[in-house]
Parts: sequence; C-alpha cells; structure tokens
Amino acid sequence: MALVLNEEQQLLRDTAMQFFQERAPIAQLRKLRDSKDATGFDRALWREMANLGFAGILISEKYGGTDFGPIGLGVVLEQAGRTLAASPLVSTVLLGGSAIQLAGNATQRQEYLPAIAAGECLLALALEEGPHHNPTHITTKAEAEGSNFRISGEKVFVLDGHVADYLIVAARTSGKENDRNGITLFLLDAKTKGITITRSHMVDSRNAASITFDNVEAGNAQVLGSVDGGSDVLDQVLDIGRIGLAAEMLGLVQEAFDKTVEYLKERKQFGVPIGSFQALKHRAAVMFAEIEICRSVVLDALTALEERRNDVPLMASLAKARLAETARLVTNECLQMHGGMGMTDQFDIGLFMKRARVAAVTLGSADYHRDRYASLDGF
Amino acid sequence: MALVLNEEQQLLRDTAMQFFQERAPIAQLRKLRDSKDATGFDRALWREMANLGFAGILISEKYGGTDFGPIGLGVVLEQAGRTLAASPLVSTVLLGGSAIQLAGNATQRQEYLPAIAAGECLLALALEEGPHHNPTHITTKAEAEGSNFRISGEKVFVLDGHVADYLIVAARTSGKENDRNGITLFLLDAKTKGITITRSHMVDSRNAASITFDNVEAGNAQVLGSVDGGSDVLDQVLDIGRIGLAAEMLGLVQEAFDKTVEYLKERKQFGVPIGSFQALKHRAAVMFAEIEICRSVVLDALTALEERRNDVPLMASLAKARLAETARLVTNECLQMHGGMGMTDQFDIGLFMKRARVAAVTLGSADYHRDRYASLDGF
Amino acid sequence: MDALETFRQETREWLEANCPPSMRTPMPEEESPWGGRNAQWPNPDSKKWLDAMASRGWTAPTWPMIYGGGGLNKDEARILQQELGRIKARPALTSFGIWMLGPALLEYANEEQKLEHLPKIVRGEIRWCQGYSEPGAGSDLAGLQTKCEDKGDHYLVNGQKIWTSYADKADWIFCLVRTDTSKKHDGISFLLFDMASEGVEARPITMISGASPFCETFFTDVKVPKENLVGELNKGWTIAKRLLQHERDMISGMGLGGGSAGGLGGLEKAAKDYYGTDGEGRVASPALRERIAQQKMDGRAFSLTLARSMQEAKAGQGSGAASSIFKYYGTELNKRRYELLLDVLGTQALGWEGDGFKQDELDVTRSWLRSKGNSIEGGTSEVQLNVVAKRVLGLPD
Amino acid sequence: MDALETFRQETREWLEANCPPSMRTPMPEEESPWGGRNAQWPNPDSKKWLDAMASRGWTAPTWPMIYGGGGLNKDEARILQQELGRIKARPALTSFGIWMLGPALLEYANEEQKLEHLPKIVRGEIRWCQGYSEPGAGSDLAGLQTKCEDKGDHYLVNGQKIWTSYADKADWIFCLVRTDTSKKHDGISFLLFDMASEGVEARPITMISGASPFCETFFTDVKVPKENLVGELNKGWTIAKRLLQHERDMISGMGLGGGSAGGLGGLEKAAKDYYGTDGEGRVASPALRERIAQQKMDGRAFSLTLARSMQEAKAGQGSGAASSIFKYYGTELNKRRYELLLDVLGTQALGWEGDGFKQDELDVTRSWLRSKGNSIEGGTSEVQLNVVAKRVLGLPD
Repeated sequence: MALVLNEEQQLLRDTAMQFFQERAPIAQLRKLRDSKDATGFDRALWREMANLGFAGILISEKYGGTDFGPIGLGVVLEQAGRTLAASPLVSTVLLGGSAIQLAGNATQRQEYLPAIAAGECLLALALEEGPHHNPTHITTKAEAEGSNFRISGEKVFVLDGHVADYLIVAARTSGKENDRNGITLFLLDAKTKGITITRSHMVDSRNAASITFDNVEAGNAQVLGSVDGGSDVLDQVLDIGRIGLAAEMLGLVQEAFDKTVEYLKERKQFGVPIGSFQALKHRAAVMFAEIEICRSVVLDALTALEERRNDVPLMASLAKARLAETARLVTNECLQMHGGMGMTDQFDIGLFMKRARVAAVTLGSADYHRDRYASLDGF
Repeated sequence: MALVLNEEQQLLRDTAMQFFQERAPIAQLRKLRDSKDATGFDRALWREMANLGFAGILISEKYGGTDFGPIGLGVVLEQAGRTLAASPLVSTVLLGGSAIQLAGNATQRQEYLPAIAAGECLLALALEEGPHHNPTHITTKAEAEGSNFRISGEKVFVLDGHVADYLIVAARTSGKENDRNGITLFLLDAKTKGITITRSHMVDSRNAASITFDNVEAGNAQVLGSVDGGSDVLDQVLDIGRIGLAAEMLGLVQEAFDKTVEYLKERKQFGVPIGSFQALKHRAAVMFAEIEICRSVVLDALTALEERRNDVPLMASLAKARLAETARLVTNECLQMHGGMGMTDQFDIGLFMKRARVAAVTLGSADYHRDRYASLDGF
Repeated sequence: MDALETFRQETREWLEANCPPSMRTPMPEEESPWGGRNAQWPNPDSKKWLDAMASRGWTAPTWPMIYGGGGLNKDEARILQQELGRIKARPALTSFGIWMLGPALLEYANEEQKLEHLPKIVRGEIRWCQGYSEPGAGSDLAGLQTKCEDKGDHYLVNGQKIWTSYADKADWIFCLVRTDTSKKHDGISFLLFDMASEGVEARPITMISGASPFCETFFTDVKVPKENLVGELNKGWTIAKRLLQHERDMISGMGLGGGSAGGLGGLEKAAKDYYGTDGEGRVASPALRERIAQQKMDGRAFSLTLARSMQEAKAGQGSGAASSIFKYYGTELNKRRYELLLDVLGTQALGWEGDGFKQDELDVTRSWLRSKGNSIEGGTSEVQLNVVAKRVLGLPD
Repeated sequence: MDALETFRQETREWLEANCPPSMRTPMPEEESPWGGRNAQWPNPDSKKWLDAMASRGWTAPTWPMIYGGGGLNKDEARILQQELGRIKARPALTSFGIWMLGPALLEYANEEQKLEHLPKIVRGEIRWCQGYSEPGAGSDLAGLQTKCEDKGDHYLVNGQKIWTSYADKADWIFCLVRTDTSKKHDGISFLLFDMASEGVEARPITMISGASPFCETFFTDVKVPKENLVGELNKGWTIAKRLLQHERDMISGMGLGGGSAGGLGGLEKAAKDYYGTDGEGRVASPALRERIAQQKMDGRAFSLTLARSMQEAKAGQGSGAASSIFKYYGTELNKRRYELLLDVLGTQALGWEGDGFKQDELDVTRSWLRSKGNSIEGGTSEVQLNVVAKRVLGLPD
C-alpha cells in the first residue's frame, strides 16, 4: 500500500500544479463561460496538456503514452480540480481511453491510443439514459443485421459529447432493460449518419450532450470488446472514472477549504477576524478532518488501481461516495462562511459548489455508491 | 388545532409537575434501582397517581375515570418524563386501558376499566416477538379447540409484564407470519396455567419481561375485540402509546437540556463559564430549536388523538420518529457538555440517556416510523 | 345585513368591475408591478389595475386615508384579502414602500414627511430601495460607515452600500447613515433621498444564480435636504431594528414549502417521476425515500411551530421564545429541501440553460443556488444562534 | 544463519518452554495481570508467565538491562512481538508503569530514580496510577491546584485528583502538583509517591456503565520525600505533555473497530441476524444498511488515514497535520459505531443484567455507555478541534 507519492509522482504533481495555476486558472473557466465558448474548453490548452503527457498518462509507451499510471493521473486530476480546469481528461482519458486500452483489439488500439495520447482525438462515452447513473439500464438497441448492427436510442449527459470525434455507445444486443448481460460497446465516428448531438449547458459550465441514434449503422469492426459482454468492460472503465473524479474532487474541496480559511483570517466583523469565532473554528476543524480522511481514501483507491487489487470496485465506491459527501459539506460550509460575498458570481466559491455537485452525480451519486458498497461487501 | 393548553389542562400540568417533583423525583428511581426493587416502581405512588386521576385519564367518568383526554394524559406524561418517574402509565393506561376501551365488550369494560382507573389493576401488552418492533410479525399461535383456544408462543419486551395482573396477548388465529389479518387479542389472567414470566432488567431501570405461553387455555370470553381482527385495534392502541411516549420523551429532553444549560452557566474552565464558548452556545441553540419543534409536534399529535382526526397514524409516526432523533441528539450532546462528570452515575444525565434509548425503540424506532410515515403518506 | 357583509358585497362588486381578467391569472415574474418613475408595463392591464386599487387606497388598505391609504379596519382588510383571493387577483403593487418603509414612516416620520411620501407609495409613483448593508459590515450591520455630515443647510453623504435590492431600478432610497462616529448604535440616522441625486451610482451584482437583484451603491458627495431625516438624529437604529424584524419574518417563511418542488409537484412526486417506484409504489431509492420522509416531517413540524407561536401569542401564553428560532430553522430547512431536490432530479437539476432541461428543472437549479443566501441575508444563521444563546438561554458572553 | 534468525530461533524455543498453555488462550478481563503488592492471581499461570518474562526483562523489551529491561534492539523487539503473536500469548503484564511512567522516567528521571523504580515496574512488583485531572480542571488540565509545599526535608501534598484509574488498587502514583501558584504551566511539578502514605484516600467512582475503573483521590498532608521529584521543580508540564500525547494515541485507536461488534461478528453480520435479510441477501432495513455502509466506509477511511500518517512520517513527507485529527475522529467514530449497534440490536442492546440477554449483548450495552467517555478523556473533542483550528489552520484567537 502506497499512501505517499514517490519522487516521480511528486515531480509530476509539481508540474501539474504549476501548469494549471498558470495556464488554466479559474479565470480561464470564467472566460470560456462568459464567451459562451462553443467547445467548452481550450483546445490549445489540451494540446499543451498532451505535450506534458497528461493525455497519455494511462497509455503505454508502446502507443505513445507516458504510462505514469493511475496514481500519476490522480495527481494531475487533483491539481486540475484545484483550478476547476475544464478539459477532456474525464471523457477522453479516464473513460474513452481506458475502454480502448481494456477492450480494444490490436487494430483499435493502434488506431486510437496514439491519437488520444497526442491530444488529437476526443472521445465520449454515451452511457446514461436517465437522470440517475445506472449502467445496466440500457434500452438503446443495437439490432443485428447480417454482420452489421443498427443502433437506435437516446443518451443523455454524455460528457464532451458535442465535441468528441468518436463515441463509445453502450447498446443492448440482448437481454432485458436492466440486465447486466447483453450490453455491447460500439465505437462510432461522431459524424456517422443518424447521430444527432445536442449540447447541454451544465451548471458547472462544462459540457454534456444529449445524443440520439436513429438507425445508425455499425460494422463488426466497430464493436469494442465482445458482443453482449460490455458490462465487464464498463465496470472497469467506470471505476477508473469514479476514482479519477474523486481525485479531481479532492483538489476541489482542498482548494475551496484553503480559500475559506484564508477568508476567515482576513474578513473582519465586530472588529475581529471571523476566524476567531469558536463556532466557525470548530466547523473549519471538522472540515479539515473530513478532507484528510478523503485524501487517504483517494490515494488508496488510486493505489488499488495501480496495483490491480481486487478491491478496486469497493474502493471506487468508497472514494466516490465519500468525496461527494465531503464536497457537499465543504462547499456548503465555505459558501456560508463567505457570507454575502460568497453568493456573488464575482467570488469563486460558488463555482466550486457548482462543479462539486456535477462531479458528485457523474458516474453515480453518494446514494448509488453506498448501496453498491454494501452489495459488494455482501450485506 | 389547539397547540396551546386550555385552563383545565394548565391546572393539570401544574398538579402533575408538583406531584412528580415532590413525590417521584429522580432520587426515587435510583432507590428502586439500587434496592433492586422487585416491582420496579412504587405501588403506593401508583395509588396516589390514581387518586389524582392519572390512571383513569383516558377512561370515561361512567367507568370511574376522569376523562381528561389525550392532551391531559400528554401533559402528565411530559411531567413524568422530566423526573424519569417509573410507573405503569405506559403499560396500563396507554396500552392496556386503551385496548379495553376500544375493543372491550360491555362486560370487559365494566370489569376492568373501573379497576384500572382506581389503580388496582395492572395490565401488560404482550406483543413483540423480536428485538425490533413489528406488530404484524406474530407467530404466537392461538389454535381453536371447540369454543376455546390454545395459545403457544413466546413474547419479549413486555412492559411491566412481570407485575401485570392481566396480559393482553396478540396471537395468530389465521394467516401467515407477517399477515396483518388473522391476529387476535386475548385478555388473560397472568396467573393462568402455562404462562411463564421472566423479568428483564433494562438499562433504564424499568421493567420488561419475556413471557412464554405453553398451551395456555383461553375461552371465547377472553377474546378482546373480534377474532382475526386484532390489528385494527392494535393500530389505534399503538398510536396512542407512541404519542404518549413522545410526550414523555418531550419532558425528558426538556429536562436534560435545562439541566445542561444550567451546567454550562456554572461550570468553569480556563477561568470562564463553559457556556461562554461560542461553539457550545451554538450547539445549545440548535438543541433549543429542535426541542421547540418537538413540542409543537407532540401537542399536535395529542390534539389529533383528542379530536379523533384521521391523521393520527401520520402524527404518531412523526412524533415518535422526531422525538427519538431529538432525544438521541440532546442526550448525547448533554452528556458531552457535562464532560467527565456526566460519565459518572452520580450525575443524572446518564439516566436520561438510558431512558431516552429505551423509549426511542419502544413501539417502533425512528427508522420504523420514518418508513411508516412515508408509506402512510403514499410514497 | 351587517356593515361587514355590506362591505363584502360592495367590495366584491367593485373588484368584479375593476379587476381586468388578465389580472386574475398567475403572474409571470416580468409582469411584477413595481411601479415607479420608470415603470415598465409589459401588460397594460397591470397599470389599470394598480390605478384602480390605488384610487381606493387599497394598495395599502389599513393606512389612514389622509395619507392615501384605504382606511380600512382589520375586519374590512381581511374581507378585502378574502375577496381578492376569491378571484385570484394579482397583487396590484409590489413594493418595498408598502412592505417596509411605509410602516416605519407611519410610526416615526413627521407629518410633512408622511404627507409627502406615503401617498406616492400608495399610488406606486415612487419605487423605493433599502440602503442598509455595507461591504465592511455584514453581520455587524451597526458597524456601518457611510458618512453623513451636517453642512448647515443640507446633509452630505459619502460611502457605499451593498445588497441594495433593485437599487438600479429604484427612485428613492431609505438609508442608514453614520452621523456620529464616536458611538456605534447611537450614531446612526435614518435618511431618505432621491436616487437621481448627483453622486449616486448603482451597479448590479451578478449572483451565483445568474440573477442580479442586488446592487452595490456608491454615494459621492450626495446632497440631501435636511427635512429628509426621519426621526431624531442618531436615533435611526431604532427604526432599522423594527424594519429588520419584519424582513426576518418574511425570510423565515421560506422553510414552509416543505414538500413543494415548483412545477414538479411535491418532493415525493418528483422522486417517483425521476427515480421510479418499486413494486409497492414506494420511491425506488430507499435512501432517498427516507430523506424525503425526514424533510416532510421537519417541514410539517416547523409549520406547526409557527402555528403554535401564533396561538400562544393570541392566548397570551408562552414566552415567545420559539419565534427566535424561525429565521434559523426556516432557512436551514429550505436549503436542505433544495439539496434534496438536487438528489431527486439527478443530472436534470444541474442544467444552466438551453436544450435538454425543462423550465421547471432549470427553476430548481436557480432556486437551489438562490436558497444558499437565505441563511445569510436578514441576519446569518450564526447571528441567529448567538441571539438564541444569549437572549433565550441566557448563556454568558 | 544471521544473528536475528538465531535470536528468533532461541526466542521461539524459550517461549515454547516458558509460556504456559493457559496463557495462550484469550484473556478474560478478570485475569488481567496488573501485578502490584496486592495482585490477585485467579489463574496461577499468570504469575508464572509474568515471572518468566520479567526474568528476561521482556515485559519491557527495549529498556536497558541495567534497569531490568530486555535490552533488545528494535529488530529483536519486533521479532519478540511476532513470536508472541505466533503463539497467541497473553500480555505478561498490564501496566501503566510500562506504558506511561517508564518512558517518562527513562527520559527525565535521575539515575537513582531509574534504578529504584524501573526494575520494580518490569517485574510487576509495583502497580502505578496516574494523578493528573482535578475536579476543577477538566479540559484545562494545567489549571490544577493540588498543592505541594517544600517543608525543608520533605514535600507536603494537599489536594484532590479525579479520574485516577485504579487508584484504589495501585501502590504508587505519578502525580502532577502545583509548586508555584504565581505561574500556570511553569508552576507544575512531577512527583512520585506511595499510595500507602498517610493522608491518601482513593474512592472509586461508579460510572454510567456500572464499572468503577476511576477514583477520586484525596491527599491530606501527605509527606513525600524530596528525592521523589522527577525532573526540575516547576518543569513537570513538559513531562506531562509527553505522557498525554501517548494517552491520546491509545484512545484514538478505538475508532478502528469499524465493523466489529464484540462476539456478535461485524456490524453487518449483526444486522443480518437481528433484522433479517431480503430476498437478495441484503440487510432487511434499507435505512440501517445505508448507515452501516457509511460507518464501514468511515472506519476504512480512518484506518487508511492512520496508515498514511505513518507512511508519511517514515518517508519524511507531509506535515504530520493529519495526526491532529486522530483523537477527535477516532473517538467520534467509535461513539457512532456503538449508536449504530444499538440500532442494529434493538431492545436486545438495552438490557442491564440477568435473563433475556446474551453476554455479548450486555457487553454491547456497557461498551456503548463506556464509549461516551472517549470524546472526553485524554482531551475532549472540543479541545482537539480548538487545537486543529489554532495549530494546523492558524486561525486567530
């Protein structure tokens, strides 16, 4: 168990910290938001991130990646979380890239992984069909037609769906609505005929899309993994996504908390800094404790991934649930402690709260993961 | 809706307050406990309570009661809660007496109600069969044998079961283990052959008993209400019990809180009263708010009973759940605020915590009642 | 027929004749009749309706007729309310002048001030805003620094206010200013002035919800006639406190929406719609179902407490202490309700605009963000708890 | 074979020969080997086992041999622990002397004191208790008032201690006394004396759990030889703080029992037994199941945090700040765990004694009551939060 970073990882953290603070500060998110940027993130910045190796962090050197591994990725995501940096890290690296790594055949790997690592290919996972995460509730149909398939259905909350070059679509090839078996993943060019993509504007100023598939044709070569066996891949991919999101949320809560502690020291009321009021002190100390606990959870979840431990699913649910709860507590408390100023768009704390809520429900809310944890743990 | 007491009720409250503080202070509970009193409450005191009309408070004047009604009873129970007074109010007045009032035939009413009102007859409801309240989970069997029944089974947590003169037993005459229908109430002399009663010593120093029924014979005259129709009676009786317990718990939390506020003003640390520390102030103020909320709930639940409103079940679950949670919060907080001294048997605060937990699970925990509330409310 | 019945009869007939049909429909926010010099009337009926009501003084039914009010007694005012409710009439005027300033003027202003300002409030001619908070003084309202100097024939005001609701749209302001720097509470005065005065600037503040109902308001050498001082010099804090209590009561009521979720029905209906139900018709997520039950119980308990407090006051019973928790409890409850709604709606509660979200869903998102301010405005939760600890529980400083 | 392997081999053989079979079974509480002048040995093997271990100094393996210790280096000590664990050997000695006083004496006492006291601790001849807390000074430990006067050839001690663990059974006490009333922290000294001295009285305190592990201890004109002062006069606070940190660490560990429920198996096993399961093998109460999941997650997260802190210390990384939360978080977690166990066991967790309850159930009840003290003893949760706010977060006073 490695709950501390090694030297290489520390170096990566320092690089990432400097990069996000200088190149992708919160001001950048505001700029994207206020200019109603069509992409929703900065493509040039994404190329810079790729140049630093962030895009290929989970990809082996053979395919042009840096292979820093999950802990390395977590380190980068935590720093991205601190500045609320918008990027395709979740959609393309955590989800799309992992799916191709795990399930892609030699051809698919060769075709996509180097492009991903180079920051030249954007992916999106078209999974959800309702307002709550539910990876086995798949009604989008892929009907076999000779050696081809015809895909029809509707997906929502597809992260970066409106800019992705390729979509990974979870569709049902057999079984009933909620069966774990019978789900197949397809890797489609986003421009394929019959695909209609509508961008959604989320409260965190990031991207998601609703996508309809109307009799979209897919060949055998576009199946990712095995027919009907998509859930095994999805489970692993989603756990990577969940742990990565937890790492991002760790950075987010840490930064929101640090900003608030500073504010408590500066802001005066009744002639003294508000941080001298014991009630606020205790609440701040409780938050500190929760964040320290979260840090350990995230580090261990990343380590579980890195060491391919068999408790990855358990740790993914623990990390996602714990971070969602702590992010809610911390952002609510921090907003309240900022008083009226926290309610203004001018202050950053509201942005942290908005991102915290979206990240919390992405790939499963705290409720979802507590339930899953209990099931995985056998009770 | 009457959320304030009328003059008569205020008078009753003052009488009850004086009575419990003078005649049944906490010291009396300690005496019963430390002397390992075989009865578990003071029989002479119970007669005094009967003389004041407390035992017959729900019984009409026709049967020798005072007919003060549910609000009157709540007022008395709240004051009993303040001094943790042990008495058969719950077993005999709330549960046993109500069952006979509601379901007894003319003969049964005439036989038992005057004796209850006079404090001369103690009753116990033998209902539970497991560690969690579950009024439809009845496996105790009553098998018809001509015009008689043979009862066999085992009951636990029968309040005042070891001293009751008569037992009201919920037994299954038809249906399956968890069916609502098929439960029949029997009114048995506690000395009937085949009944074995074992006293349980609870953490709140009050009484409960485990009772086994081994082929106990019961005649038709001992059926209370209709055969197979016991649940309708039970539902009403239990709601009366729940609301009464909520009233007792209101007195308990109010007294524990008042004692603690006094302690916060007196106890000094670092040269100042600990009540001057803002963190404790805020926690005390939060408790105050919760208790005020609880007071409204209890008053409205009592009013619902008094006015025979059709939301009695909903209000019973609301009151029981809300008071259980608040009692947990308040007793835990008060113990912590008393510091080391609160951990000693010499201080009373621990006694409040112990009684709070037993009252909280009696006739259904907060979990049980939240679930029931949701079901009653249709979601 | 007694006098009240006659009044009801006449009122009903008058309303029937004077309330335009479009004023008996739910009001879209943009048609709120704020009045004022620059009033917009996207629906001209709003103006007609206001003028009709104002002509009888019924925008302020209980104010004396000499100040333009309706001069109704309590019973008549209640009947008017009932009759307005019966036909689902919209309010004729939305006005801080009616809700806040008017009662203060009636109690503290001199006769000339009343005659000058109250009739214009009644008729919706002047739209008022409230200048209380300052950037440096949040919870410590009395720490305000906006300077007001006596220049002989006028006052000179310099300083800055914040959280001035609709200052950019208001005609006049009622404002707390510092007239004595040597004392805290006893150095504050209550001043009225025209927002069109030279040296006044109002800049809207964008809030996290995207709306901009509040402004930062700057005063640079603003000259104010001396007759615009209400009450005595340095005694403005008394007036301010009275107004603040009123504001707190309004905010507390927010916790009462125990089960509502805007156009989505109650919490439990929304949960069934967004989570589905199990075989027995229960909300499919047991964890969510339990939290909804908790929330509904708390909402019911809170409204019972408001009712109890009123009954106690009426019966002359109780200490009135319960009312000290209303602001704290009501706003915390409201915040919890919106967090719960977010859990119920999932990703559909996290949209900002555009395709993919129903208006009702977007409203939840914005209202959730707005709700965070409840426990700050009108006295933070922390201040409320301080007050309970000190005044009700008597805990030492 | 290297030296360590040889050591392991020899240790294993020695233990095999000297650890009586009954000392390799779980220890009932009444057989705890506290030693001391009035030691009870309900199982005579306990005495044999203590004497055997003490003869090698292995009750204090790393203390120098000159003071009766085992003189082992770290690696050897670890091996000894492993070998003791391998045969599931009971501790040979339960002793505040070993855990608390000994390390302090090694660091702060003079040579004569070490030679006098340490060997007797090692051999379990003298049972020690700790005289820290006083009735008037709870969280404010340094506010202690027990007076210690210099009477020329002896000290004279007057005052009262509270929460003195097992003072009624101890032979000697290590005690904080006030030797200078003009200063707070710098007026405290660290004194050792015999509990059999005239003027010492220990009265057990009955706790809410029914147990009496603590005493009130009264000192009336107790004469103490001057050589019993440890360290410098008025410098006792330094020693006290070192001991306190040690105590806190021990208490923090309590939160680690994330899933355990005594003899009843883990929380989730108990829940299945006392609540039943649904068709899919889940705990039948969804609300309870969710809370158990939460508790288990928190327990896991906390133990990961302890592990992280150790790894950071080893790697010389991190600020060590995480350790400041251990006492607070661990004890609050433990209290929550017992509350949850009460919910799981229902009425079976609320028995006091006698028929109708299993011993395991009664143990839960008593442990639940005992757990309430965790967040008070060794520095209250409030004090811990104060410390985090001040030292870690740097929030102002």
